[in-house]
Formats: sequence, C-alpha cells, structure tokens
Amino acid sequence: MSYLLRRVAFYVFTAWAAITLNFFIPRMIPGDPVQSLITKARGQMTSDAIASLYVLFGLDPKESVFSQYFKYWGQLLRGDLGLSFTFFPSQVSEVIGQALPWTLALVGITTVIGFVIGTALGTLAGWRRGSWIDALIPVTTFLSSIPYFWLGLIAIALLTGPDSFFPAGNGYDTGLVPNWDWEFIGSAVQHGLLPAITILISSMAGWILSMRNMMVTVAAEDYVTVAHAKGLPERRVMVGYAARNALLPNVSGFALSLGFIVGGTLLVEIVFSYPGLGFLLYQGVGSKDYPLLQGIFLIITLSVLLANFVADLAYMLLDPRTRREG
Amino acid sequence: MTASSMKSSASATTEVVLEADGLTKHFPVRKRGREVLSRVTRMVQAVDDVSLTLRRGRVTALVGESGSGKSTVARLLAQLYPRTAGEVKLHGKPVTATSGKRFRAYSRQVQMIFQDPFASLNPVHTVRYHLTRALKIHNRAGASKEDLENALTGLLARVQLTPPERYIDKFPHELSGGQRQRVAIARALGADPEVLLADEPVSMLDVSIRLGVLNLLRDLKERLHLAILYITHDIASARYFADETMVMYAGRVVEGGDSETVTQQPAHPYTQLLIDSAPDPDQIAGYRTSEKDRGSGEPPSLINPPSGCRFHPRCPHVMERCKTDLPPRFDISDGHFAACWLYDKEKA
Amino acid sequence: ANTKSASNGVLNVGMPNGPQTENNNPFLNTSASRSLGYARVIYEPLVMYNEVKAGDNTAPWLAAKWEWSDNYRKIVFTIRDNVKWSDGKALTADDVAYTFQLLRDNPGLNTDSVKYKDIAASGNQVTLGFEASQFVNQKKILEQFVVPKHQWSTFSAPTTETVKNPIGSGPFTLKTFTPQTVTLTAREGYWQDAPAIKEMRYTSYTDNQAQTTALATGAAEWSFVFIPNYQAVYTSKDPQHYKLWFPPVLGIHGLWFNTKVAPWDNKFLRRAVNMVVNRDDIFLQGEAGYFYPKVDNITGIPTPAGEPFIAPEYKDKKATMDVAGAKQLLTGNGFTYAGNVLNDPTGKPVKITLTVPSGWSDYVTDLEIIKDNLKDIGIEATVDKANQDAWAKALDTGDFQGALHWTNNGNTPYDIYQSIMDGALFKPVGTGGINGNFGRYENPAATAALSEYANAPDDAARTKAMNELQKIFVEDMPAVITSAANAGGEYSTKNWTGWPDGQNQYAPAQPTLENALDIVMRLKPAS
Amino acid sequence: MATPTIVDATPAAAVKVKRQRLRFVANPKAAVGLTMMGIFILLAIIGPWISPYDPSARSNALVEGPSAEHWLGTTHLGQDIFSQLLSGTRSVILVGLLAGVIATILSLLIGVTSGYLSGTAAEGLSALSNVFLVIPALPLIIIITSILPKTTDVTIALVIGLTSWAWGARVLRAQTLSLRRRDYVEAARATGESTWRIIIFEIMPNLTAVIASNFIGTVIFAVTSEITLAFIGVNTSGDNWNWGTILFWAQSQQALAQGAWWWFVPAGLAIALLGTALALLNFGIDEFVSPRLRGNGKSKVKTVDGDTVRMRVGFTPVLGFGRKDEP
Amino acid sequence: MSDAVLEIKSLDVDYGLGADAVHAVQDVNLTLHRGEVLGLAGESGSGKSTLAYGLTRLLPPPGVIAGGEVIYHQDNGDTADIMRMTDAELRRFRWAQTAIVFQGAMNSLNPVHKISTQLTDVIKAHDPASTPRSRLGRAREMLSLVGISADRLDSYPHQLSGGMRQRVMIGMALALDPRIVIMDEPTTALDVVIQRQILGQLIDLRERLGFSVLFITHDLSLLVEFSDRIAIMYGGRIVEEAPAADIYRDSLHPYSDGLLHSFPALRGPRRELTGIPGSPPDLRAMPTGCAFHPRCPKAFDPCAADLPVLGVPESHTAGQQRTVACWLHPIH
Ligand SMILES: Nc1ncnc2c1ncn2[C@@H]1O[C@H](COP(=O)(O)OP(=O)(O)OP(=O)(O)O)[C@@H](O)[C@H]1O
Ligand SMILES: Nc1ncnc2c1ncn2[C@@H]1O[C@H](COP(=O)(O)OP(=O)(O)OP(=O)(O)O)[C@@H](O)[C@H]1O
Ligand SMILES: [Mg+2]
Ligand SMILES: [Mg+2]
Ligand code: NI
Repeated sequence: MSYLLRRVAFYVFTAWAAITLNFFIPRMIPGDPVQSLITKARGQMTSDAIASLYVLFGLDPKESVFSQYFKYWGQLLRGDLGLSFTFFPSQVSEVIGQALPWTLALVGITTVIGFVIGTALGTLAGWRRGSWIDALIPVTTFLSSIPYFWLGLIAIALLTGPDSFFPAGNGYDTGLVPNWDWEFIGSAVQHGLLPAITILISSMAGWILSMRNMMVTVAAEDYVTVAHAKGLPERRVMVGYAARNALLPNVSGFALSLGFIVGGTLLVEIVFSYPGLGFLLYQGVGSKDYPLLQGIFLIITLSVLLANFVADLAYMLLDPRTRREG
Repeated sequence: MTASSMKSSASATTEVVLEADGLTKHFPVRKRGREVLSRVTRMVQAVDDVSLTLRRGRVTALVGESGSGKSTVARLLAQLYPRTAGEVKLHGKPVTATSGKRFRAYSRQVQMIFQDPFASLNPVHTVRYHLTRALKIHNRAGASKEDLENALTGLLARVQLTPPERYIDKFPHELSGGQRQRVAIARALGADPEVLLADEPVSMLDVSIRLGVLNLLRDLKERLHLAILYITHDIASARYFADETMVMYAGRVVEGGDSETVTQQPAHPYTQLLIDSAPDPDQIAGYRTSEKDRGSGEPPSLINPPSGCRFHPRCPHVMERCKTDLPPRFDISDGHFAACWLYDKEKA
Repeated sequence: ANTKSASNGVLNVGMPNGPQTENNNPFLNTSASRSLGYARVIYEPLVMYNEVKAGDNTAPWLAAKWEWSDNYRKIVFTIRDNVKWSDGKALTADDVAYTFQLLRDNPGLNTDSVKYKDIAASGNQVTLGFEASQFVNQKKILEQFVVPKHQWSTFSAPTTETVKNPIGSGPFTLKTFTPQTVTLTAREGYWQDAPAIKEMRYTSYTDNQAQTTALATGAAEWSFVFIPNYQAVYTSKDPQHYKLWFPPVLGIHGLWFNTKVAPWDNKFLRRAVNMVVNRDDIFLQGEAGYFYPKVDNITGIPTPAGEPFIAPEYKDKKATMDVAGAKQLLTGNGFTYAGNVLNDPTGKPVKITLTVPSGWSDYVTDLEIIKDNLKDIGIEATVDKANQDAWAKALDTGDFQGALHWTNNGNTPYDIYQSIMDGALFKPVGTGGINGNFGRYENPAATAALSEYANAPDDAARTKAMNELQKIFVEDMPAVITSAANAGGEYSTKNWTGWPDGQNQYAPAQPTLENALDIVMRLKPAS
Repeated sequence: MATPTIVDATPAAAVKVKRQRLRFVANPKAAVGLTMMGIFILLAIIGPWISPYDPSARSNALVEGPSAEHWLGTTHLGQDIFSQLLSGTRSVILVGLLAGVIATILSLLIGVTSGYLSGTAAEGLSALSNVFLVIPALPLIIIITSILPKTTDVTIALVIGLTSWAWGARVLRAQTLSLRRRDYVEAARATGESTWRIIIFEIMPNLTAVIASNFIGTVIFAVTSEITLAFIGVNTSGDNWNWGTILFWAQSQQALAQGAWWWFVPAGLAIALLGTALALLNFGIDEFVSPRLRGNGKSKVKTVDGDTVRMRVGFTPVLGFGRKDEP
Repeated sequence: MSDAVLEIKSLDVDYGLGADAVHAVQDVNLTLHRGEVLGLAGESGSGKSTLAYGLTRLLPPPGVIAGGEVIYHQDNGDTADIMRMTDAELRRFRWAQTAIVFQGAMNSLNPVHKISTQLTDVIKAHDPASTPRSRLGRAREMLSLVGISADRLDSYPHQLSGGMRQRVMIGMALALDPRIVIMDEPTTALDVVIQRQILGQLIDLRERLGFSVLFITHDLSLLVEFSDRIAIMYGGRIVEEAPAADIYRDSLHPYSDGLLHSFPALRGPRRELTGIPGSPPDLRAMPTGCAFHPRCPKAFDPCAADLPVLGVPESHTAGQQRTVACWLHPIH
C-alpha cells in the first residue's frame, strides 16, 4: 500500500499548504476589510455607520501572526470559517454549506458525466480512426476553446426565454421550497440542465481528445495486436485491452486537471446564476467579502483534494502495478 | 599522449593502467509502506567486492547475465557513481573525483562508450558538436579553427568514418547504428584516453555491423595501446575479442582468466551453465531436452542475495559449505581463477 | 419560467441580491430581511416618512402622535394601543423604549448612528432625550421600526442574532425561507384593515440581468434594480403595465475634487468644470435615463424633494453647459491656453486622474462622459479604474484627484453639504478613517454654517444657514454634483394597482425602504 | 488547460530534429494554427493603429447594430465595438504570451531542476508543484487579483504566470527524469561536461516539444483567465480594452436582453478562434512528437473486391493479388 | 518431410499506398510443413516481422497486403486463403489455427489483467460454450505445461519475471492447440540461460503436440541449432532457403555466408570472422538487380542488372529441398 500512503501524505501536505495560503490571503489586503464592506453599500449606508461596523467585526490587528495562525487553526478545526460580510452575521460555513450541494451536484455530476462520455467518445474516435467520429475532433476542439461562460451566455440567449423549457437562471423554480419531493427535484433538474450541458460541451472535448490520443498510442501496443491475434471479439479488444489501458493516463490526468475544471465550471454558475459556490465566489468578489472568499477557496481546494483522492483510488483499482504488495 | 609515449610498446602491453580493488556499490531501495518507519534501508547490492585490472594494450572482457552488475562496474570505474566501498587506482594512484576539475582530469584518461549507440548521442546535436565538445572539454581543440578542424578530421579518420566531411555535419539519426557507435567511440577518443570502458558497445547493433565496430576496437587497442574494458553478455564475442575474460554473477566476479581458457575450460558452474546455454550451431537440432535440468530457477534477488556463494541455489554441484561461506578466488592455473568451493585445494 | 402569479392574492417581489442565508435581523442591512426588504412588512415604523415629497411628508403609524420640543432635543411619542404582535401579545410603549435602548446600547445595530441619551416610557408615551438638536436626524428617529421586547430581551448578542422566528407588528409573518425565495403570509389580528395582498414572495434573483428578465416576464412584479436601456428591455414588453418610477431623494452623487491637490485647489477651475459637465448625457447614458435622477439646480439640491430649501437667489439657476463661459472664467482667473491645452496659473498643463472602481459600470460611464467634457476646456483626464478596495482607500486617505462618490441623505439638504464641506470631518491628506469630506475641503464659514443649521433654534436661523451653505457651495464648488440619489423601483400594474407614481407621490417605490409597508397596504387587485 | 495531453517524447521521436521545422509546418493542423496565430499576433501589433475609432470614444450611435460606419455595432456609449475588438487583441495576446513565458520559465526552472537533481531540494520542488497543481488555479487567481490594489496587464500576467506553472513543471520533471538516465546525458557527463551545460545543452533541447506544447497550454489558460477576470469585473482597469472587458460591458449592460448580439458574439468568437488556433498548434506539436498520432493521409483503401475498408489495427487490408503499381 | 500446413504464395506487403509505398516484403514464397520449425533469418529491417504480421493480417496501418495468397491447409484437407478471409473468419481462424508469440512478453501481455483472465478470454472467445471452470482448468494446464506453477494464475504480468512472462505467452499460444505457432524474436530480450530453457521446452512441446513453428530471429547460430529449415531474407525477399544443416555447412548465397561469418563461435576452433561490408539497403531506393549486389564480394555483371529468381540451384538435386536466389547459382 505504499502508493496509497504516499498519496495520503501528499494530500495532507497539500491541504496544509492550501490552508496556510488561505490564512495569508486576507493579510495581503490593502486597507482593512471593513472598509470594503462600507464601500459596497454605496450610499445605502451613512458614513456614520462605519463606526458601528468596526465595533461589529471586532477586528484586532494587534496580535502576532503566529498566535493568529494558531487561533485560525483552532477555528478551522471547529468548522468556524468566520462571519460573512455580505450575509452578516451569518457564518461563512453556513453560507457555503447552503451553496455547496448545488455545486457538488452540478459540477460533480457533469464532470463525471463529461469524463465518462468524453472518454467513451474518445475511445471510439481513437479506435475507429478516420471514421465519422474522428471528424468530431475539430469541432470539439473549437468548442473546448470557447470559454465556458461565453458558451453559457450564448445558450441563455438562444435557448431561454419566457416560453422556453430551459430556465435562464436559479437552481429551482422560485416559490418552491427545497425538499425531497418530485416537484422540487424535477425543477432542480430542469434548472440544472442548461448549465450542465454547457459544462459538458466545454469539458468533454478535452477528454475526447486525450482519450483518443491515448487510444491511438495504445492501439499500437503489442498486447493489442496480441488481442487481435487471439481472435477476441472486437469489443473485447477495444474495451478490455485498448481502452482499459488508455484510460490510465486519462484517470490520472482527470485527477490532476480537476483544479482547472472546477475553475471553469464555477464560471458557468456565474453565468447561469446557479446558486452554487461559483456564484457565491462571484458575489464575494463583487462585494469584497474576504471571509467568504477565503472559505470558498478553502472548500474548493479541499473538495478538489478529495476528488483527487478518489481519482487516485480509482487509479489504484485500475492499475494493478500501483497495487504492489509491501 | 603523455606518459605512455615514453615507454616501449613491449613493456606497455603489460602495464597496469586502471585497477579496481574491492569495488562495491549498493543502491538504496526506495522505502515503501511500513518500512518508512523502520530504520534499516534496504539495498540493491549491485556490485560486491569486484577487483579487476586493465592493462595497456589489452582487452578485458566482463561477461555475465543481464543485471549481474556489469554496467555498474563500468560506471564505477568511470566515476559516474560514487562507490560504496573499494578503490579505483589510475596508474597506481587512488582516485576519488566524481565532479569538478579532478573529475575532468580523470575523464581525460578514462572514457566510456555506452551500450546503445541510438541513445548515447544527443539527437539534437550534430557529429561536429559532439566531437568538438569532447575536444574542448579536454583542451584539445587547439588554438585556431583549423586546429579544431584537423583534430576533428583526425578523430573521424581514426574510427574509419572517411571522408570526414560526409559525416561531420550529420545528425545522429542520419547515421546508421554502426556509424553512430563509431561517432561515440570517436568522442571517447577525443579525450585521448588511456582507458576505454566499452559497455556492451555492440549489443544493439545488427549482426553484420557488429563485427566492424569490434574490429575497430581491436584495431584501436593495437594502434593506440588502449586498455579496454569490453562488457558484453555474449560470451562468444568475449572469446574472440578479449585477451582476458571475467565472469560476473549477481554482482560478483565468479571467474576470470585468459579468454580462451575461460570459454573453453570453464571452471565455475555458472560459467559452465552460461557456455552450455549459448547457442551452438554445430550442435544442429540439439535443442532436445537435456537430461540435467539446466540451471533451474531465476537469477537471484540482489536485495536479499543468497548467503554464501550467490550461485548456490542454482548450482548443480552445490555443497553445504556453499550455502554459508563466501568462496574466495581460487587459482586454477596461471591467471585463471574461480570463486567456487569446488576449487578449494585445502579442502581436498 | 414561473409565471403562476399574483391573481390569487400573491405579490411577487424581486431583488437582484443572489442567494440569501436565513437572517431576519431587521437592524442589519446585510440581513436577508433588509436586503430583500421583507423586514419592512414584518416590523413597522413609528412614523411613515415620505422622503420624496417636499413638506407634509409624515404620517402616523405605530405612533399616533409625536412632538418635538427643546429645539429638537426631546421628542415624545404617543403609541397606539390597539397594536398586537404577531404572537398575540400587545405592543406597548415598553417595546418602543426597548427598541431605542437596543440602539443606544448596541452601536452595531445603530447603523444610523443617532446619539440617543435618555429613554423613558410611561403609559403609552415614550420620551427620548438628546444631547444636541436632532433637526437633521428627524427622519431617522421617526422612521424607527419597533421590535418586541419579550423576544429581543432573550437574545444574548443582538448584533449577531439572526432572528430565526421574527415576531413583528406588521401585516405579514414569515412563512418559509429558502435561499432563493422568502414567503410571507398575511396574518390575523393586524391592527389596521388587512391588506389585499394575502401572500408576499420575495425572490432573490442572482443578478441584475436575472432580475430584469424576471420583471420583463412578469415573474417579479416589484423590484429595485438598474436596467440599462429600460425601454427595450423592460417597459416595451408590456408598456401598459410595466412601470418604473425613480424620484430623487435628498442625497447626491457627484464628482469630488481633492481640494488639497493643485490645481484643483482653485475654485475657478472647479466651477469651470461644473459648467461643462453634461448632466444630460450622464443621466441618459450612464444612468439609463432614470436611475439616478438628474440634478440641475446649481446648488446641487435635488428637486422636487429639496425644492423648499433652495435659496431664492438660486431658485431658477440651472447648471447648464457653457463651454465658452467656462473658458472665459478660467482665462479671467490666471489660467491660460496653449493651443487646446489648459495651463494653470503656474504654467503647467491641467490634468486630472479620475478614480473609479472598475466594476461600477454607471460610474465608469459617467466618468467617461466627464472626461470627454473636460477635453472641451483643454483638460486631459484619465479614468483610472481601480480595484474597489484601492478606490475606497484612495478616497479615505485623500490619495486621489477626482472621483465620483455619493453623500449621505436625510430629511434636509444638510446631509449633502455636511458630507462635502464639514470641516469637523476634515482629516489631512494621508490620514484615513474619514467619514465624508473626502475632498479635504476646509472652509470655516461652511463648517460654522453647518453647525448653525444643525443646532439652530428656529426656522429662520436654519434658512439663513442653509442659504449661506448654498452660497458657499456655489462659489467654491468643492464637488460637481451629477445626479441625485434615488428611492424608486420597477413595478407592474397588471395584477396590483395603487402604486406610487409621478401623480401620486405618496412614497418612493422601493421595496426595501420603510415606505414599502405603506405601499403594500395600499395595493389593490387589478380588476 | 483542461486537456491533459500526455506528451510522450519517445526517444525515437526525439531523434528527428533536422527536418523538424519543415515537417511541423507541413502538418495541416499546425499550419492552420500557425496562420491563425500569425493573424492574431499581427492584429495585436497593429490593431490599435488600424482600428477605425478610439475604442473608448463615445458617439451618439447608442447600442446600434452593425453598419457601414460601425462594422460590429456600438455599445451603450456609442463606442465602436470593432475598434474595441481590434485594440483588445493586444492586451489578450500580451497577457497570454507574457504569462506563458513566465510560467514556462518557472516550470523549466522547477521542473528540470527537480528532475535532474535528486535529493530533498528536488523532492521539495516536486511537492510544491504538485500542491500548486491541485489547488484550483482560477479561484486563486480571482482572489489574488481582486485583492491587488491595481491590476494592469502585466500584473495579471504575473499572477497567472506565477500560479499556472505547475502543470508544466510536472510534465517537464517527468520528461527530465526519463532523460536524466539517457545514455547521452550520462555520456556527456562521462565526457566531462559540467552540470549546467548538461541541463542547458543536452537536456533542454530535447524538451523543446514538451516546452512548446506546455507554453501553448499555458497561453490558452492565461488568455481564458484574463478574459474571465475581465468578464467578472476583476480586471477592467485603465483604458485597456481586452475581449473580456467588452464582454463585461456587454454583460453589465445586459446586451443579451437588449438583443445586442453584436456586442458579445464577436468577442466570444475571437476568444474561441484564438483558443482554436492555439489548440491546433498544440495538436501539431503533439503529433509531431508522437508520430503515431499523425493522421496518415488516407485512412480508407480499396480492397480486392472493390470494397472500401478502413485501415485499422488488427485487420490488414488486402489490396489485390499482385501489385498494381509495379511496372 | 510431411505435408504443408501453410503456403505463402508470392506475398507482397507494403507500407503505405500508391507511389509512397514501401515494399517491405516482395514476392515471398514459403511453405511451412507439418511439425517443422522453419527459421527465418536476416538482418534488421529485412522484412521478417512484416512477413510474419502480413501473413496473419495483423500488420498495423499503414501496412497493406499488396498481393499474394496465404493458403492454410486444414487437417481435413480443406484449404483457406487467409488473405480472403472476412474479419469474422479471421477472428475465428486466429489463435485456433495460428498463434503468435511476440518479441517482448512484457508488451504482449495486457498489464491490467491477470494472467488467468488473459489465458481464459481467448478460450472463451473461441469456445463460448465452455464453462468458466473448464477454462480455468485449461489455463492451469497450460501454465504447468510451460513450467509455471498454477498459483501464478492470479498474478499480474508485472509480478512475473521476463522469462516467466515469455513462458506464459508460449502457454497462451498453445492454449487452443493451434497448428502453427509464429514466433517473432521471442527470446532476444532474454538471457541465454533462460532462452535455452524456454526454447528447450518449446521443442519438447512441439514433439508432444505436433504444431509447426515459424521462428524469426537474426541470431543465426541460434536458428541453426533450433530449426529444421532456414529461410534467409534480404531486402524484403527470400534469398535462400534450405535445411538448417545445409545452410550452416554450405550456404550458397553470399549474404547467408556473410551472416554466418559474422558470429563468433563459442566452441570449436576459432573461425575467421569476415562480416558483411556496407550497410543494409534502403527499402525506398533498392538497388537494381540483386539487392545485395552492392555489398556482395562476389558480385558480377548480371547481379546489378537482373533480379535473380528463387529456385532450386542446378548444382543440387531437386530432392534436396533447397532454393536460392543468386546469379552465382543458376537455377534449374
Ligand atoms: N541507479 C540504480 N538504482 C538502483 N538499482 C540499480 C541502479 N542501477 C542499477 N541497479 C541495479 O543493479 C543491478 C546491476 O545493474 P547493471 O546495470 O550493472 O547490470 P548489467 O550487468 O549491466 O545488466 P545488462 O546486461 O542488462 O546491462 C541490477 O539489479 C539493477 O537493477
Ligand atoms: N510503418 C512503416 N512505414 C514504413 N516503413 C516501415 C514501417 N514499418 C516498418 N517499415 C520498414 O519495413 C522494413 C521491414 O521491417 P521489419 O520490421 O519487418 O524488419 P525485421 O526484419 O523484422 O527487422 P528486425 O530484425 O529489426 O525486427 C524495414 O526496412 C522498415 O524500415
Ligand atoms: Mg548493462
Ligand atoms: Mg522484427
Ligand atoms: Ni422557472
């Protein structure tokens, strides 16, 4: 299990690094965060209110960085990410907790589906070089070059409207109460469809391409030729021999590029006003809600780490060579 | 040519140039899993207590199966690896340089040729670059452009790549395997060394080209009185090209001596197995199952090598003693020795 | 989209504020209840104050009567006695007094920063005493909503309390909260006639665009959002029903100069700028023709709300474009022209860097317009789009040349002038923590007049001080006022009628202000 | 950079160097990509000069569709979108290239060093790049840039460059690790070459394809990041137009709802085209490095029976009985 | 000698199409007899592998069969032309009749599947009716046949040594009792000791099971010892074909001669090694006439002009079963 142990050590280290980075981010802000909050109110708040805000946030800059750092860890371990400015006095953890399921559902599901479909198409494209499916490649290249958010904008412009099946934003119909009933779930699915399709289109191309290339490379391996020589059914050769091996680099690529993917998908949420972390991040940026930004960044990083870990486990299951015994 | 030019060629043929004494190399194994917690580092005992001498104008062959540590010996001799133990002496003086000026000075005298001519030349550089660098590093490029050009021409001529202009500006991929290996040799000669360490210089070459490179090496030995270490796993070629042959098994030298003697009257059971296994065209359709089980089993692990004689698990003549005691070298005849308890005269 | 709407007694309100977290604390303007506005129909003010109307702008609400005395240093509220909290308990003068105590004791809740001193309740009367005259703070005090003591006294930290179960005296109670939509239902036992609206849905749309779309489709019937090109995007979709009304209030947005930076310490230069800024363009292009109403009186006082305060000499003085006049003013006061370039009296070309937060599109647009205008009198302006924090810091420490900013607003133009000219607020360039007077304007006469106005014993003294302030402002022009602050909204008359508008200016049509309650009470189903 | 292309610099492939330039351009994908890139770079250089209007200049043609005066219509301020697009090219290309260069230099330094040297320092560098790889770059960039007091093209490029080198470092490290024990590196060492010379003259030249493909990947990422930043309003500083700024204004003025398609379609297309150009270049490099990926001209052949079959692994087509093209 | 199992008739194999095509195998005629080991030798690039893959139609793109027939003789006397088989027929034919053992066993085994899976899936593909249990039994049997204990069934390829992997491949090749086993340099990556072990085993098995072997290597000394007949390839053509002993003792073609004199012998008297001058031909620019003539020490006029045809040399009787393509040895 050496592989696993090494990975775990790596994750622990990365998590530590991300958390520490996170600690220092607000300490790089020019001026103080409260000022940003006041600015944000933009005339809706009298300047006298400023004084009350300082009292509210109870900022104490006179503490040493060290003790702040330890305090910070203590808070983190208690799940305390501080108070959000935008939603004061709500806990950042509460605000994030509200948005996280949406992101997990949208980004998680679409990423996985995108990976699966992309890999499947890539497998076919690589296996049947020169067939119609291979002709998809230039198209997908073009699609994958389009920024996620722009594709989303176009989708909104073209596909949504008063009479359209696709809603232009939000996670579910206004007026519905989140609940595990069919009406709500149906509405949530309906609202998630367009963002999901956007993410799928943008993200799939990458998988198609890398899988195709791996397939082309793997198809020339001796063991694939041997599989043909063995007279195995074509499907078996394609799936069990070629794709199974071509998948390995793709899976580790998947793990590694999760960070990029998440970055991209967050934008889709922004465009579709989807009530997830990406949109929250956007709000946080707009309103300079640093505790919120920090929290989001931390959660995203940790989620990506977690997803990475899962992908690693998958890799371990897929590649017997990493399962080397003791 | 400095020291060597003063000596007569007669005496030169026996002069010891490079000596290795008790050369040992253990590679640490990457720790895994729970071992991280333990303090013991596991080692690949790639080379253990190898002693050999290279003489002026003579070819010494080092044979042995894959993974027996031949290349490691060569690299230790070239000072490319730090050694775990033992000593390398150049002209009787111990050397320890693995980097810097001292290493450069050493590499001027001891040069190495690699197994794979397809890999040992940088694909992005021309023949000219390779050779010029070799000359420049060892300050043999001369003062002017012409000097350099002459030196280059000379080098190419020495490895029979003539006319030089046909080869000098080519990239490695534009040359055939044999030509590449010649360029590699020319590069080694660029330092004007006294010792050539040739690590399987022909194993990657086509049968018809091999001979040319080997003949070239022999020719260099004779003309330039180089001391050559010829590493191979093809024991037949050792018979043909080497004056002396040493046989390695699992990181240790098990037998050595005059090539003809070692190949024709192998003493160590491993050498015997090796020679038995080599294809023999004279024994047409001789691939019938032999009565005796030929060297059953696999090469030993070098991480936990067998105790005593490392060959004992596979040895048909194994004795109790082989399993516990490490056999020293026993002289069999003049210059011919084997590290095998079978030749322990006292025992008898 | 969801358009199953209000015919069955539902009013759909929308705000472009993104997903909310459940926070019903009416004191905190970060709370969902304030940012969406539903606090206004749960909690009720003592007095309904209509800030868009000049004069006769108060109406009794929870307080049946109120009386100022001692030159606005004391007020006595008489509380209605038929009011019940939504949990059935009676609303008493004690609750009112407790609300003011909360404000006094928790600066974090007192976002208006009114300095309450003595608070006493007796019978159905509540008496508040102050250190200083509260003439300029009348609105803030009168408009105060009331919270139930029996609930709030159980909160250990009212400043961070999220009031999961709000008890109010208003006509609606919280039914469900989701991050996207908050639903309120009309309650039994409201002290007035029950509103026609049976249910209010406050939806938080994720951004302006989504909110606009919702308005255009009718999914939202009332909102406060900036809509660019509103005819095309909004009203044209149903010209008969889709309306917007954005009356000005007594606060302004304007171009502030750093009066400590040469040559902007020169009042003639500032006045010249005032003469070339094209407020029409700003109004039409930057503010889309409605959002921040145009201010064209030379005193900068928005009309009609500020009409009664304008000095007779300035009554009809409009700030109009006059490039030639501006040039004349400049050349008459030491400035020179080298070709098209204006040089200051020391001979240096006049330049200005206009700082603005990069994402604030209307401000950026406004400044682009001003930049163009300045070119007409030979001033080269650069629009410096900075990060919002950096911009705020630049203004705070006086590290800028020119910037758009707003002033406070209140029941008189005092807040406007005080924000711009109060020497009491002055801090030198480089020192931060300033609460107004970003331009570092120093004029003892102005400071004196401001203080005079706030503490004047009678209306005559106040009028005098106000006229003086206007004179100083027009002379010195420490800031060029471009637009008024607004208090308005978009609404649809399709399902509900009775909205305030130009003809019937009973309240600003903004769903998040105190007046929202007044509007809600007056809405009737469309026939 | 969502495409994790595993660049496989097999020794055999790395061998061909001389014919490289010509062969690279001969690749149709690379050629198209190169041409498109050339146009973009040309526009980046001359764009601001040839644009018909000052991109910030207002006019009275508010939100007007494409016309003879305004080829791509106007904004809510009457600014000429075509001019904005042209002028914006420079910033996009500049940030892309600059960030690409920064990230590539960093990844070279870190990747090659940690690959060539061994020991704790190398391990540490490798761990560092892994950390940077896993941390989601875009949110980090958004947060950092929104914190920066002032963002110019250069700072944006710096931030992007400083946060997006990890992928390259990793790939380069892997490549260097495989090159480090190559015979020619050892041979150079045995000849007496110094370490830095080995890194620069022996290892680096063999990494060119990887470096190039990696550079292009970073440029794609940098361009989209910059545009994204501008789009969400983080970097709309100065009068510096870029395509993201155009989209930002389009979005904040609700161009979609206004039906002003000309406001956001061209900029988006430009981004997509630039991305495609870069992606094509990268394919060209990939195919060049790994010849197996190269399309081999004809993929269909006519068989004996006159059928057309696809060439594929495992079933060699039979052309006919007797070579027809033989004289 | 027994009757033919495989007849290769004027087989042409190209890489690429049309004018760019590289003619890697040209006009090869070769017969493999029942139960024999036919050695195929020649230096690198002479087309040995191309021939082997070509005749089984396993050549990857851009390889194409430009022409020729490969006739397979079934036990019942029926014949089939491999070149005319449909994909489905090919699949049925492969492994059941001809199995292949490639050079690198590590690359021939799928790294992600267990040995057992790889052994059984071929049985399943050809005998779908078999039970998993019977398949596993067969796999176990095959492993023990090649001297690997059955508990290795659950190993992954990387857990086996090179020699073991090669043996697994041989076992797999024999799993369906094929009539023909093609081996393309199956042992070049191995040690001589292991090489001998494996080949010894193979000879044993052949005697027991009676399949024919097409054995490809460039190690002539190994071939001479190991095979019954040897065909020498040069420049994509067969230049000589004869029983192993005849080739070794009395090679007719100067190229065969050169090859034989490139190997140092381990035993016996030291032979003189002459080698072959020059370098292998470029398939794109083949010399006219006999492709070997530029390197041939005995070249004379006709060599450069005309292509010598493979045939039984005049100096030998037809019964001797040897052919050569060289102008020095005019054919009957
Ligand atoms: N850098 C290294 N780290 C760890 N182990 C090594 C290293 N280099 C060599 N070894 C191990 O040392 C042993 C001897 O290797 P070496 O390359 O010297 O063998 P060889 O005799 O040259 O083999 P071949 O004939 O295959 O070239 C092998 O087991 C090898 O795995
Ligand atoms: N894909 C290809 N395209 C063009 N030519 C090729 C291709 N593959 C092989 N060749 C050429 O075909 C000829 C025959 O190759 P083949 O692999 O059959 O040789 P071989 O005799 O098996 O050599 P070796 O002993 O090295 O395995 C060689 O000259 C080779 O260069
Ligand atoms: Mg070696
Ligand atoms: Mg071959
Ligand atoms: Ni809906």
